[in-house]
Amino acid sequence: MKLLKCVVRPNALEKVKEALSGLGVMGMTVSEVKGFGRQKGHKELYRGAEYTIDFTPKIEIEVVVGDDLAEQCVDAVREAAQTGKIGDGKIFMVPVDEVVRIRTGETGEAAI
Amino acid sequence: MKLLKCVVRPNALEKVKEALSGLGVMGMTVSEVKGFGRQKGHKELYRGAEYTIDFTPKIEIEVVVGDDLAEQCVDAVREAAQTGKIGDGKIFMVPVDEVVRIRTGETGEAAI
Amino acid sequence: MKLLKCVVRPNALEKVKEALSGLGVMGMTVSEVKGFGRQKGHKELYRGAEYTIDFTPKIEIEVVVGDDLAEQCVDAVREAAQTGKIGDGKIFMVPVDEVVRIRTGETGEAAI
Amino acid sequence: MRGLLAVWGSRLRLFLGLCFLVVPGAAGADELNAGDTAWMLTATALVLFMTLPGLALFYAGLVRAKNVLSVLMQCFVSACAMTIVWIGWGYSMAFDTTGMSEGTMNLNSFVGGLGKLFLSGVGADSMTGTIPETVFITFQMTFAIITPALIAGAFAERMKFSAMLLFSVMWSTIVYAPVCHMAWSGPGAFFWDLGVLDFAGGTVVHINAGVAALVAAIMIGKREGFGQVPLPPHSLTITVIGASMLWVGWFGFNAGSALAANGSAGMAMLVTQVATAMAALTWMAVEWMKHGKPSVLGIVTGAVAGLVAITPASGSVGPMGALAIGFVSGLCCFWGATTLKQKLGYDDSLDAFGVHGIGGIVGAILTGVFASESLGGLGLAKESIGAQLGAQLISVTFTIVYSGVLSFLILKVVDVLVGLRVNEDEESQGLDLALHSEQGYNMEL
Amino acid sequence: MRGLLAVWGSRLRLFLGLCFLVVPGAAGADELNAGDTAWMLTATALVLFMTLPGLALFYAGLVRAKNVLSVLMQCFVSACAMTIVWIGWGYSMAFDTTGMSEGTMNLNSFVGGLGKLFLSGVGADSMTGTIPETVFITFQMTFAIITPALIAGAFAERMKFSAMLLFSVMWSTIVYAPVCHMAWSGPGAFFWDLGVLDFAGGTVVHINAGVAALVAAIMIGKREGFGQVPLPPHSLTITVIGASMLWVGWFGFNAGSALAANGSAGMAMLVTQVATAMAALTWMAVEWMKHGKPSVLGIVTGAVAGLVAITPASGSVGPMGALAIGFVSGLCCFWGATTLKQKLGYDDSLDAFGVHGIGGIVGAILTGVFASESLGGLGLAKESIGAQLGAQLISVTFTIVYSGVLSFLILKVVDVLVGLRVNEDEESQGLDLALHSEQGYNMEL
Amino acid sequence: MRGLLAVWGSRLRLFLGLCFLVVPGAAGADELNAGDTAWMLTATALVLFMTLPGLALFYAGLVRAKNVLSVLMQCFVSACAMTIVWIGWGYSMAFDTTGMSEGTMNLNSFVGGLGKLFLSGVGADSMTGTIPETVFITFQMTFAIITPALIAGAFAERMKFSAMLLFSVMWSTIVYAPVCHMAWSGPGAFFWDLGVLDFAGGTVVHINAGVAALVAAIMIGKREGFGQVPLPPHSLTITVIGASMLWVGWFGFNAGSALAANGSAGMAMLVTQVATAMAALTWMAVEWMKHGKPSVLGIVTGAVAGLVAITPASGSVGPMGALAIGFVSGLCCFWGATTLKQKLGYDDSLDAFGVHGIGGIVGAILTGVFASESLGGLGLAKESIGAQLGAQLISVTFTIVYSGVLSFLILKVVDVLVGLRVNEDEESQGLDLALHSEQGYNMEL
Ligand SMILES: Nc1ncnc2c1ncn2[C@@H]1O[C@H](COP(=O)(O)OP(=O)(O)O)[C@@H](O)[C@H]1O
Ligand SMILES: Nc1ncnc2c1ncn2[C@@H]1O[C@H](COP(=O)(O)OP(=O)(O)O)[C@@H](O)[C@H]1O
Ligand SMILES: Nc1ncnc2c1ncn2[C@@H]1O[C@H](COP(=O)(O)OP(=O)(O)O)[C@@H](O)[C@H]1O
Repeated sequence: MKLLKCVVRPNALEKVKEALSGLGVMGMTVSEVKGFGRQKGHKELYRGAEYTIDFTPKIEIEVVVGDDLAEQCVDAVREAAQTGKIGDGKIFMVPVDEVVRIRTGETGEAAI
Repeated sequence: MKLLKCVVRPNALEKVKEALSGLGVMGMTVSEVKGFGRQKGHKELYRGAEYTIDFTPKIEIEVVVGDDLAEQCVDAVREAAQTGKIGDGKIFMVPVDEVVRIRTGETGEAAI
Repeated sequence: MKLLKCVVRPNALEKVKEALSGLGVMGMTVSEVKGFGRQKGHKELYRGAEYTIDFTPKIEIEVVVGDDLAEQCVDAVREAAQTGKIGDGKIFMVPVDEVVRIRTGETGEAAI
Repeated sequence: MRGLLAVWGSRLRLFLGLCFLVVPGAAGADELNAGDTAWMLTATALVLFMTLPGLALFYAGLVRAKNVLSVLMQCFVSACAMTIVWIGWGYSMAFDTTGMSEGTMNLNSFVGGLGKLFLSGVGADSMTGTIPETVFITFQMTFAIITPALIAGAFAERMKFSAMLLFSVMWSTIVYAPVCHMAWSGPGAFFWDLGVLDFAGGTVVHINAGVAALVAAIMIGKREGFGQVPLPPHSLTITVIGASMLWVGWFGFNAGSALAANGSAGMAMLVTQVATAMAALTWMAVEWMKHGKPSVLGIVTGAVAGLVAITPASGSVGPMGALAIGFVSGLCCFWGATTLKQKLGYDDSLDAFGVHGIGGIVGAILTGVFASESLGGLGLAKESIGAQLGAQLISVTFTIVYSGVLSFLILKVVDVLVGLRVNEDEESQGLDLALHSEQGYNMEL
Repeated sequence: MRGLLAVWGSRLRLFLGLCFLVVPGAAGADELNAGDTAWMLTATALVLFMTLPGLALFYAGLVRAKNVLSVLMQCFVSACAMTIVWIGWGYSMAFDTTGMSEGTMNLNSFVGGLGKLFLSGVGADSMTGTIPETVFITFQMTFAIITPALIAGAFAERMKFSAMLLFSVMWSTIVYAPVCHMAWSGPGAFFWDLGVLDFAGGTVVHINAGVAALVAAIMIGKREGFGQVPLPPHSLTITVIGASMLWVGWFGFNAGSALAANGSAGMAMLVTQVATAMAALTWMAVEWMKHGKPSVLGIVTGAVAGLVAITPASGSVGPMGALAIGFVSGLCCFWGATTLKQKLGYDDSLDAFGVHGIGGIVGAILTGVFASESLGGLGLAKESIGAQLGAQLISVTFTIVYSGVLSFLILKVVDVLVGLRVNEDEESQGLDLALHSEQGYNMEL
Repeated sequence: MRGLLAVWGSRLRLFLGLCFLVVPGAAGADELNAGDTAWMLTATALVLFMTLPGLALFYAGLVRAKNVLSVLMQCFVSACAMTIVWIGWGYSMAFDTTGMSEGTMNLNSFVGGLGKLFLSGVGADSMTGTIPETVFITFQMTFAIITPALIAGAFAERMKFSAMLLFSVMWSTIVYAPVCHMAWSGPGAFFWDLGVLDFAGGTVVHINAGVAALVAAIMIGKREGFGQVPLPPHSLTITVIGASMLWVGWFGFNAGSALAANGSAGMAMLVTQVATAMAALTWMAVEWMKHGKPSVLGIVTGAVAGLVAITPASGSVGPMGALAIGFVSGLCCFWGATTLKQKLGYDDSLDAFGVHGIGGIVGAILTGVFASESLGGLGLAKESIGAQLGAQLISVTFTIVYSGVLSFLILKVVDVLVGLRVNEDEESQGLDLALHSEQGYNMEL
């Protein structure tokens, strides 16, 4: 199984969620993060003191899927989150040894 | 070593923390996340505009443990976080290549 | 490729960011987390009700780098985030199978 | 009809809250009443409080966190810019009575003269009725401040700041000051001579602003994502604070419109309280029945609807009339802010039209009914409910058309000059950062 | 004792803030004083401000973020529902003086008649003393609004909204209006004839609400997790805003209870300020000594304790008496909200009893001491401190028993009708979503 | 010069807002005016509202989230402690007129006697002019409260709570009360006899506090990270709420300084509004031109700058003078809070000096210009603008030196006694947890 960590723009969340659901993915876990990268940040100004904020708000979607579905999911996320402008984000694929569903104790792909 | 990513209900945090401590785990890292899954979300209503919010608040506990302790920890978390109702969450076990304690520079299991 | 999960003190973020940038790292993803560990938390008191809060605010910096750069990055983070006092945090190194840049579809090290 | 007017002339003074005491010559003769002055100083502070921070918070809580400051900024700049407009020319255009004569329709029935430009001739001892003219000027100024600020609810989260500022200055000059003049400047003014009852500004303030809001919402177009993704309020806590301040401040608005600390002010305060409570409970009940749950946003919006609707009536109706007005306005504004808006599909972001426009119209009309002594009111200005309703309808219709057409034209001009709307990137980034280089919240420790 | 009463009769008028001027017949004869009316219009706005948004925020900041709206909603609906109750029957039950006669104990010593149902007979020119009756009605209404809202602090975070609403309506009818009548409706009323001093409502408002709160807290049971997991305030910032507004608004409460802009009002304002400051500093000092640090929640709670305790005394004591009352109430309420609550183990979520109940009792008793001219007060209503204390104790005890028993019965009835408490899932989800389908905060951009 | 003084003596009474009516003996003879009293009760509430929650929020929004409570706490404790100081000895030191005689310079030209310690001799019927002395005492107390609270802006986010408290008590005793006495206690007082115009406290409050703030900022040193990492406001929403409340409350400050509900109060309110609006717009315009965008923090800071600058002038200038004062203060305070601060490199965290110090100086000087009838003012106190400017400059310079030197000495003493600054760990953890064991926000559900 694979854990896909998808860092995307905040307003892409809805689309990515739907794209993954379309592939039969039943669950995911989302968190608000701040991204630093090629995309430049913004300036803030408070009584003459200028701050450059390098971070831009991003959403990280973590989703664990079976090995067979992983590639498809990557493509789906990419399609849903792509605008072509700098700052679209990344997908990191990390190996997962085991998954447990807390409610039932099921493990492996059955637990996803 | 293994990284256990445990997505649980917010009010399970306390119990999970104690369960892990009970096994000798000395540290963990916690973040607030939003979960999407079989558990259904809720409705919000603002001046006649109805929103369905699919996400439910969850807590993600990340804990890195030695290989030998991993199984025990999974069981402990499962026991502490289980209510039997949909939405109890998951445990994802991810391999870890190396751990470093920043303060001392120790590495490996000694650093956990 | 490796995913470095660096849990550090909030006020170390700026330095760590600069240290990594110095090594040519182009991006990273940051989130606010609560850490539990050897460092003790604090007390809060509300109308005679005393709460012990075990968690301390931490920052988790996730950065994916090529295998060759991983060691150097670990050292750089360690140096930037070290104060020598309990609570400096950890670095967890996790293997990454694949990286995709959403904007261009590039994969592998080129995508980082 | 002139003869009849004479008959109830003295009553009318009471009904219209002595608003026409700005009669030059006669004014200076009145003696200062410290009690009346004390109340009007307070009422002025209360009405300013309605805008800053009242309305600012009511609106600010309803937008997304990335636009909170832009809304606060619009209300704040309104307070500043309208102050200058008012002392510069607004007050003169609204309350200078040169050329007016009871029963004569001329240009000065519609707009005041320029005799008081930059408050020329106003000193510390100038009087308006029993209070210093300075207090009257400042009290009326607070009305001129809140009215354009109300409109801002319609185009929240997408209008350029420069456009909003330009629009407000032009609108308050060309729309607000004349309508204010027609209603409140005394014998010879258009609405006044018609015998229209508008104690505290149902027409002048709420219909006027509500209609402009509708026009603006349609012209500027919907917010990105409207109807597709949730655009929920970022902090109803803040909205409740704002609504509460509006309620309290409205005592200054309505009871202050008596321009004195007397029985008329007392009754205005009582009926304001009653109508507000009733409208809030009505909205709550309807929502509870329709959606199964009463909501906080519902009950506070209902309260504002009641406040709006009782405004024109607050010098003319009794507590039972207030109950009725509260009930009807609760129903109608609920319909306006939910059903009507959804049906017509415009994006009046914060329901400036649904609440102020609809509420103002309901109030103006029902004032013509419940002012009748037979219904517990303090008396009509005209011979019958029918005749009064006629006068009310004329003023309502006139204001809708006048404000509608001119707001449209002003927006067209502003669009040409600076453009109305921010671009897509700015809208998605949020107006706070895009227009003001600031963030509303920065909760890191 | 009748003879003695006559002797100090005229003084008493001053002490009790002219509250009994609602004597029919005589009332109409008084002439309107614009200064008094100006102050009472303002005081009314200030007391409404205490509930909306004052108390609403004070309480809302203290609950968890998931329940913030439920608390705001309870305060808001209180303001609305009590308004209707008050004009419907509450005012009549409290202030109609039919059948009352000084020194005669009959049914009307405990509750007013029904002669003023739906404000029948009240017009814009009806007078209460030197102010319009409409102003008196609205001023008193704001007291009727805040009292049930205070109780809500006891059952926060777990009571059904419907239950709270039903309870409030019944309680204000059956408990508040009668106790208000006994204290403030003039000669012939129970407390009045006893010579009880309760200038602004220590007994009527605070003991009354505090005891009901204690009963409610016990009956509804503890919050899930109480005593096991932290249930910390979600925003002390909001609580401080609320406390500050309570402080400022309380000037209307206490100095307004003089019903005039006179020396009595001035002294009431001064002693209110002094007692509040002293109680706040006392709480701070005790906490600093006991826990090593002074806390914000501590100092603001101390301030509220002082405000509560000076309430009954504000027309009777001098600045030095106020210092003493502030000091003692700071101590006692600290003990009530910390030690006592922990010992007895009930979950009075926001310390409605610990602060208002205890503070009200302390204030009512000490009024009987520091009103004495020998202690810098403005004079007792009875011949000696002992006698005055006796009267005070009777009223305190009576109110505790009356409010305690009836609150219990009303809650039982409400429990049968709609159930008092939300279910476990609703409580853990939070009342905002569960009962109102809304969230207090939505900080995503 | 004595002869001249006599000539304009009666005018001066008007200009200086009747502040010197505290002449013993004569005072008791005046009759209570209910209208004046009504306004002054209200004004007192408004000025308290400026500190709690106004200033508290204005400042609290500007600090980081980890220090929000520490700022609220400082403002709150100021309100409490200054109340006790004021009734204990402050009022006596400021307004006891023993030993004063017009034209005679002696110790009592600089500080009041001790005849009113613990308000001895003050009863419910003591009078100050046409209002109860209790009201005058409380009104002036609110000024004594806000002044040390203003200083807290300079050392926010790093001062020990104990040090702040100690400093405030000493400062208000040794610095505030005497300067207040020199300006407002009547014939025989230092500034008074010079013919200085300071209607509502430009010198007494703002220069006094602003200079102390500068000294404190320099002595306590910069915040950790100042100039290196961003230290942005944690909630401009809160700051805007606070600024709005300051604006509204300032009507009490300035118009209340007339001590009556009269034409002087009316004009004070009007010019306050005008100068504030103008200064806000000026700041906005400058920022817009200089940085390309107008900011919320900018416009509200500009408003406060205008409020500060019009304070001394509010009884002496007309609307056009107010426009000018607003414009100049907007410019100068912008320069003070941005350029000057950066150049000199001190860390006046919340610009207490940049806004109150600079604004106060600008206002005090311009009062000497625009009070002239030739410039639309209400009249100078001295024979010419030049002479008036001389008097103004003397009072400004004296106050700068007096406050500067004594603030320095007091801070030295406090440093020895308890230490001024928290340690590094406490500063980085945040003062809320470190000093008060509390957190401002706890948003978990
Ligand atoms: N090496 C990295 N490790 C972790 N996160 C990264 C890395 N590089 C980029 N990111 C994340 O991806 C986001 C987008 O990256 P950026 O370089 O701005 O644009 P793009 O992906 O279009 O090249 C960043 O904001 C950051 O959150
Ligand atoms: N495939 C997945 N990848 C990542 N997180 C998941 C996945 N499936 C579920 N989750 C997380 O687990 C939570 C609980 O899942 P859900 O399907 O609602 O209930 P259950 O685990 O009881 O079957 C979700 O809210 C989500 O945060
Ligand atoms: N086993 C672990 N798994 C995940 N996170 C950990 C673990 N141990 C420590 N941490 C994180 O590292 C932080 C610092 O650890 P702590 O034990 O307090 O100090 P130190 O790293 O100096 O020994 C913790 O607050 C926690 O966020």
